Amino acid sequence: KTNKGTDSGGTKNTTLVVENSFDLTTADPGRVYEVTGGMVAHAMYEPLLTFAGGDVSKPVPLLAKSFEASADGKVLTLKLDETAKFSDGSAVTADDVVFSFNRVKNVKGNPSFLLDGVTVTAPDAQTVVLTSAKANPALPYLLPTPALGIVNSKVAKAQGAVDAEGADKSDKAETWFNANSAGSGPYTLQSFSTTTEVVLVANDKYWGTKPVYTKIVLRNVTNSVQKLDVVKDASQLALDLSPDQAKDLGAAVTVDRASTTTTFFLFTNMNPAISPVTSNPKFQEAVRYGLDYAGIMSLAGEGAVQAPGLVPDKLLGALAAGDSLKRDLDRAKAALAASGYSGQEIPMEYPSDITKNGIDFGVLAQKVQAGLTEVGIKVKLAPAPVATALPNYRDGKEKLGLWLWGADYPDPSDYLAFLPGGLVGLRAGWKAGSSPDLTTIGDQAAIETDSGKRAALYQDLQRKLNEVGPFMPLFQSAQISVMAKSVSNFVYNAVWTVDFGALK
Amino acid sequence: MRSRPYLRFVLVRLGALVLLAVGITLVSFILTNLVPGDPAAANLGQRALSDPAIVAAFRHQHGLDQPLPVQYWKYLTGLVQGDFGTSQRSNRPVGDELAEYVPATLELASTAVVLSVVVGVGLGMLAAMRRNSWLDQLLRVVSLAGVSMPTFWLALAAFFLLFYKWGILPGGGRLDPGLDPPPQVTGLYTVDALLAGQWDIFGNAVFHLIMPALVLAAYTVGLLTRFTRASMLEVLGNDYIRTAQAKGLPGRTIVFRHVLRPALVPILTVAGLAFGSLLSGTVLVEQIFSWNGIGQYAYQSALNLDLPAIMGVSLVVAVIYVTVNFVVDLLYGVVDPRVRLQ
Amino acid sequence: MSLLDVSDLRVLLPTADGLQPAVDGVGFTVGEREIVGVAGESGSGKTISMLALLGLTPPGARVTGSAGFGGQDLLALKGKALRDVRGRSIAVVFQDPMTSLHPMLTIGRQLTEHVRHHLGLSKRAALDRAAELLDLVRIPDPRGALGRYPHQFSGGMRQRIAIAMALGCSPDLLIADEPTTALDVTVQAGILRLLDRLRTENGLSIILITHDLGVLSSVADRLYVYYAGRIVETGATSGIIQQPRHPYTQGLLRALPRAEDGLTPIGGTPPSLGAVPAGCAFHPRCAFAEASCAVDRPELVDGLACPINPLVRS
Amino acid sequence: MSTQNVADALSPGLKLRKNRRRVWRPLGVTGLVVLVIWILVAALAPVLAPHDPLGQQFDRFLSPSGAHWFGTDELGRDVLSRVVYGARVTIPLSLLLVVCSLVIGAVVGAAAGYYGGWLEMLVMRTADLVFAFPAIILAMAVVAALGADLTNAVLAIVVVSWPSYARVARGLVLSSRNADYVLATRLLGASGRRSLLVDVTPNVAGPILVLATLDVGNAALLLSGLSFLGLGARPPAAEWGAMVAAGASNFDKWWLGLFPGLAILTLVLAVNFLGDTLRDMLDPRTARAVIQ
Amino acid sequence: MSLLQIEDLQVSYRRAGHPDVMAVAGADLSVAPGEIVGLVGETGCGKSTLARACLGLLRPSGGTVHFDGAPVTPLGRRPRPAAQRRLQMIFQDPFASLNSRRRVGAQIGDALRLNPSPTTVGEWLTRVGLPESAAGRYPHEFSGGQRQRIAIARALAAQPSLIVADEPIAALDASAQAQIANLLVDLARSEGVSLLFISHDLAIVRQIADRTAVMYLGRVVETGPTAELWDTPAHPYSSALIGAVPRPDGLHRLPDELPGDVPDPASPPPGCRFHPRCPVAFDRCATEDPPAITWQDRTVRCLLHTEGEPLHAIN
Ligand SMILES: Nc1ncnc2c1ncn2[C@@H]1O[C@H](COP(=O)(O)OP(=O)(O)OP(=O)(O)O)[C@@H](O)[C@H]1O
Ligand SMILES: Nc1ncnc2c1ncn2[C@@H]1O[C@H](COP(=O)(O)OP(=O)(O)OP(=O)(O)O)[C@@H](O)[C@H]1O
Ligand SMILES: [Mg+2]
Ligand SMILES: [Mg+2]
Repeated sequence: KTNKGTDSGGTKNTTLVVENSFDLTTADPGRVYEVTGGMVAHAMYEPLLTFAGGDVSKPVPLLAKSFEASADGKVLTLKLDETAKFSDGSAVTADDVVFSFNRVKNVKGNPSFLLDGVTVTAPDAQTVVLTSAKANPALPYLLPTPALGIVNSKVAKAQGAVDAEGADKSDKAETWFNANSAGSGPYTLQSFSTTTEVVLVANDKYWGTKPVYTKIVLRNVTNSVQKLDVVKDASQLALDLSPDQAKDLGAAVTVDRASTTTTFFLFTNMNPAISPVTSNPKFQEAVRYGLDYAGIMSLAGEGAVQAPGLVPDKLLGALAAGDSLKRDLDRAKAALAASGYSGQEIPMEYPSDITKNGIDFGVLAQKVQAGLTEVGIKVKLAPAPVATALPNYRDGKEKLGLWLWGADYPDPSDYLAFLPGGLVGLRAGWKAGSSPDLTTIGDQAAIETDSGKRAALYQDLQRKLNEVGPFMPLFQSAQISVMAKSVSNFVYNAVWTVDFGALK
Repeated sequence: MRSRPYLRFVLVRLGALVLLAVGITLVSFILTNLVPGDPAAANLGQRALSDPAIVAAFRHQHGLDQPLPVQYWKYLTGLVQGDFGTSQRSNRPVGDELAEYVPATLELASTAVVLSVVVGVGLGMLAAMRRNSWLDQLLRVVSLAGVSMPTFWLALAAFFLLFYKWGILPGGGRLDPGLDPPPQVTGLYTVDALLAGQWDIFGNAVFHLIMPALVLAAYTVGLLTRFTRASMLEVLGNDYIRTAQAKGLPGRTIVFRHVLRPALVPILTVAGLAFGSLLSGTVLVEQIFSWNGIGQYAYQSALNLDLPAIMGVSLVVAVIYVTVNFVVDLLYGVVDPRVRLQ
Repeated sequence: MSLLDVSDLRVLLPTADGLQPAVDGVGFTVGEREIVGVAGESGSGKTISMLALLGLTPPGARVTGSAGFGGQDLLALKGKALRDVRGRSIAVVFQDPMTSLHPMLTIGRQLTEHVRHHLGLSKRAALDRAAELLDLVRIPDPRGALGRYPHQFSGGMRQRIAIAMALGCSPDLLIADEPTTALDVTVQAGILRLLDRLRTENGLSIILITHDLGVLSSVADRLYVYYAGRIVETGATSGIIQQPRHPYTQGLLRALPRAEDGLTPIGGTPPSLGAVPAGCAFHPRCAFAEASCAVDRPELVDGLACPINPLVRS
Repeated sequence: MSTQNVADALSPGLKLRKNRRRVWRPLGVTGLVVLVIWILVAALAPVLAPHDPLGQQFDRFLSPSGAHWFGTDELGRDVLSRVVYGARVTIPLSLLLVVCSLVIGAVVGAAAGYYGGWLEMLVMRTADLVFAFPAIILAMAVVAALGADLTNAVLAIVVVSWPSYARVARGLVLSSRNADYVLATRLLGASGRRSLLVDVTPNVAGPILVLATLDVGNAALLLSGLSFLGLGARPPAAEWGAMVAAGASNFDKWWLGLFPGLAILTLVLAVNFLGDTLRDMLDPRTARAVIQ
Repeated sequence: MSLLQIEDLQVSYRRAGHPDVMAVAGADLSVAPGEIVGLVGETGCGKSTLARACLGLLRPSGGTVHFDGAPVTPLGRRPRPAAQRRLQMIFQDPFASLNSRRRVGAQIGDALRLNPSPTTVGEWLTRVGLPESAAGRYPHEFSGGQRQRIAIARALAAQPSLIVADEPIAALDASAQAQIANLLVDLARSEGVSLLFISHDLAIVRQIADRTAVMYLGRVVETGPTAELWDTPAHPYSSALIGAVPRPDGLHRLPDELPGDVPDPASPPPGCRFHPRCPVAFDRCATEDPPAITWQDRTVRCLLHTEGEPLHAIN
């Protein structure tokens, strides 16, 4: 019958049942991008560099035993660990790295942007050289991303994987990767379903420390049921409980709360053509100071932090908690009066079907709405499933938008997207050149290689954003992981959530 | 002389089925394409979405860059070869995904149907035999409560009480976690487990089926109870029942041989239709019981505007529905000689 | 010694206004090898009184009186004892041959099930017997007919099959409730001849219910004329037909199309259940009614329930 | 045809016999009373609700007490007030849905039955198609695409629910078109359309009414089901299905889901009690038993 | 000149997946002004089909129906032409021929509104023996006989010159049968309306009809003045029908049996349609379709009779 984790130490010849509301479309490391996919891929495909535990501020060696950036920040040289082996026993070589990275770029999947402007070469079997067009100080922080896990190129090629230009049409390996694995990680794929469960089994040829659990069953379960299951010991690890659900769980389970790199934010459209009202700076001020931050934080729950700026607290260049905005109703009301707002309803769009870290957008939106109502702003909620909401968002047509941004990789450079003309900036109707001042700082920050200076630049950037930008950062949600007492050594990592190989 | 009209009837119905299938694909195609919403947006990451090359690649890969009639024609020609297209969400063939989810739902829905027929017809007979008694009144209230019950609410209540509070039944899923499903033959875990001789798996699968099937059956039990009662009463009022009584046959014989059979005809109809409503009900029930069937699949696909998947699900559900009702029609022939011999 | 001796039969039926008498103290006898005719307008209680004998009244009905049959009182029988009489000693043929046979069971099944139940015959023996009976009622190809269904036969054939079914256990008494009303005259003639033959050849006693006095005139030995749940006149058939004494019987006969005179309907309509007039139930429609008719309820004396006894005939 | 609707099985040519209906029908009366209460609750919501249904003014997750009979929800709103206001969403929308499907279905079905030919063919094949089409999937797709909003949901459901009425209406028109009483009127010189209007309509009305009554319950269930899935009511409106969904994510806060669920149940049950009783009153079988 | 002239009328029913049924297969019949014609025959012989075809409720597949000199047009969606409204019908089932949801007065009123006349609903109700107050009531408040009176009132209110009555008394009680038959005939006579009275009750037809037509399997096999036909039936089928009528004379005479049933009209026997059941059939009957022989005011289709000879009784 079911083998459940026991407290007897040593190697547990056991199964670990993990429950997660799946955000999963593929197990192909060349395409994987979603949260659940990252968890799965990370267990099977080791990257060159990794993060130790939950600390994402410093990349550390994994398949690459050392790495070194050139002074201009454009070239990153890595030396591979010659003991590293794939699950079929063959050694991990630089060719495999070149193949893996080129494939990610050329299949034009969700993660291919990670390697935009980066070329990868292998001077010898143990050396990989990554060359960027511009100084790329963020590159080492990118490499631990699950999508950049290294694939056994011989096996992959045999299954139709292609790394050359045009791979988006010619690569035929995804189906194979959804049923098998060819990485060097502690687990291999036994079965895979994007909606039911994913089963991983320990890689018996693993070159590192053997994992404790021989089998990981990752099941797709809604958060409310996860709670019941973990309390009833029907599962040993639940990953999606909301802060409310995680209250009063009793002594049978351990609760781990960690702040994530996911930032929930509100924006007001800067484009007067889209919204004459919200593009008014006074109106933005009214919103910024009118939001009920305390009320919102009560929803975000224990473990979450109010976001002083867009860059999450775990990352370089994050603002200190003291920089957080406080509600100032008088100021908000005054600003609103000055803005000439005449009481019209403003639709606030948000993705209704997304629940992240147990935070339901619908509930959050209602809280935001209530806060703004107190100021005198009439907000009409306009929820839609992501599929429908995203096009409007992408096209910069939302007057008010409530969204989240999860760090693609743990480096503040990911947040340059919020600048005018940037990916997210445009969504808020913020055209390139609208704020030359900010753009200049952003450009500097992007290529600055000195950590100290980088941090200062990013902090400066965020303070200015908080004054003139259309974004109102709300909070970083808390990852709440609930596990049976039998499970130990759990550490939440913002990039891959949980490292199954490290669990005891 | 006996088989020809019947055969003709079967063939005509099969032809109608094919036409219906084409109609379903057309409707779902038009519908999913008419409404605003961009599948690329739903199925690409935020970063990728802003990269025109990736979006173009996505659109090209799923044929979304072609004119609609061409897309539809390609879909149809693929369908003829058993190809349901490729899911935009998972990039897997929709056919494969359906093959994965349909059996789960079939297992659940058939269990619920069998349950409803047994319980519903039984209760209905009881009510008819004891008509106007307090039992009849009680059954009437109970059956109306069954059809009035919000399925999702009942599911939550059952889950909360039977699993969480009392621990009588297992929670979600088709098997206890950690148990491997039986080797796939039919995709129905119970059947496959039996085929493989895995009794523990069979027991576990049945154990997991009980709660969702009961919840799902609540509506149809109510429906069938009401209909069986009405149908039985209708038959009981017939002259030929009085004839049977006048022949001195025992009550049991009369009920089972003389009353039940004609009463079955409308019951069959309702049972067939009930199967359709069950398929819809699964959307809500599967959600709560983590039952990975087409209900969940449909929900996910609809949210993600995964066109091939939506079309595939609609098609499968429609075909199941039509097939069930087709079988019901054939059963009429078995039950009623007047149908068979005409 | 008569086969069936019913006295003071009362049947109260449940209606919206409570229990109402549908049959109000009737008595009749049926002798061996006798065809007894029961006549009367629709709703006069003919069917109900026969159903009461076999306990087939609708649920909630109350039946009193006595019905001696083979040494036991039918009305006192219950459960298995009653079922053993039904179909075995007393068989019934109902009015509508289109609805009184089960549409989904083969003729063979319907002809044999009660025979096997009552007589314990084997399936084969019962089928043989069924074929014989079908032959007796002149169904062509009796063997083949056993495998067919009622809808494959015409109305007349179905009524013959129903009769064959009734004869299955060789009953002593056959109650035929309007067996020919739904049929054409040509077919009716055949059924009447069949009944007559069964009486003479098989020694069957028959109660023949009908409102067609012409039919009774041709086969019945004795008549009972019902009106509003009571018997108003009884006697030998020829006597009643040729010299009806009760005004109601006279009216019935005059309403029949006969060559001699035109149609002379009885005025008014028969009373409905629960609205039977006091005194003589027929007095509101009676041309000879006197004041006392509205008060005194006439008893059946010397085969006539009419104290006025109008011998005047028009 | 196989894809016959439940409704067809329900109502083959019903006739209302008025004269001797049973006066005391406890279930029907109960249903009517409860329904009237709900309608009153909806109408008088501002008077009855103790608090603002949208006001996030209390502590979150207060369990039921004297101050908050039904407790408070995840945003600190009074659940009782929300349940009361929820009647304003579900009842009118269910009625709207049924009325729309009824009008469309009855007109289309009657026209199909009356004109016959290709029109009938087209209508009935479309009805078959829609019947076979999984309603909730269609509704989900439409709502997903047009945005979560109950009016969109109503639209989507109307698209799939008119055929039951069309079938019944067509069946009744077809059967009454050749009924003796219609032929008699026609022989007197009435036009086909007039006889449809004068002779057929009153006979079709009864069964359609029963069907509609029973359907109000189904509509309420479907709408709240969609809201439960997050595809229905637009927040912050108080809608029962959405409220149950909130309860679903907070299992141990049983009051969140229990009361709105009971609200749906009682409303639908009341409607069904009423519809069932009406059906009995219209049903010839019962009618026969009552008359004889 | 006859008011209604049916010549070689053929009416078929289409049945999906089966051959057509020719329910009326070449029937001839005429009704003169003011005449009452009785049409008798066994169940399924096509009486109702013929009646409906006369009124245009069914479209004939062959032959003609003329009313008042003009062909009867099949009923479409438009109102019937005013001239044809003088041809009315009374149905067999008084429960089905009145709309249970409309007041009696409104239904009779239809006739007056569509065929204007100076009479009133009340007058018509009185004529058929019902109180004027009946107008405000619904059909279910009346007995079968009373309903049939209402139906008669409705038909007469349209001022017809011919009424086709399809078994108008078959569904009624014995006592009501005579009442309704009398009423219908009396009113027809007093209004000068012709009547085509369809019945399988020969005795009634004999009482009321001026002329009787006997129908067998889609054909009219014999017509003639009622008394003559009754006394000297010329067709063996007529003879069998008459012999089968039980006589209420108290003489214990069993009626004569005619073995067999009316054959399925979908596959009629060749030759004379009656020959398989005919007690006096001979070889030619199985192959030759007997022509209509007319002698004075009688017509018969039987090979036992030859053209030009007086018709004789068959017994
Ligand atoms: N099941 C029943 N429930 C209530 N009343 C009934 C029932 N069956 C018959 N009756 C009533 O009982 C009375 C006698 O009915 P019965 O059937 O005996 O009449 P009948 O003489 O056989 O008439 P018919 O010639 O129509 O068969 C009638 O008034 C009838 O309405
Ligand atoms: N709608 C129909 N479709 C197919 N066949 C029909 C239809 N109506 C009648 N028939 C057949 O046509 C033949 C004549 O029927 P019709 O109703 O005219 O007979 P009828 O003489 O009026 O009989 P009855 O005395 O029973 O009223 C019968 O064999 C019948 O089965
Ligand atoms: Mg009777
Ligand atoms: Mg007829």
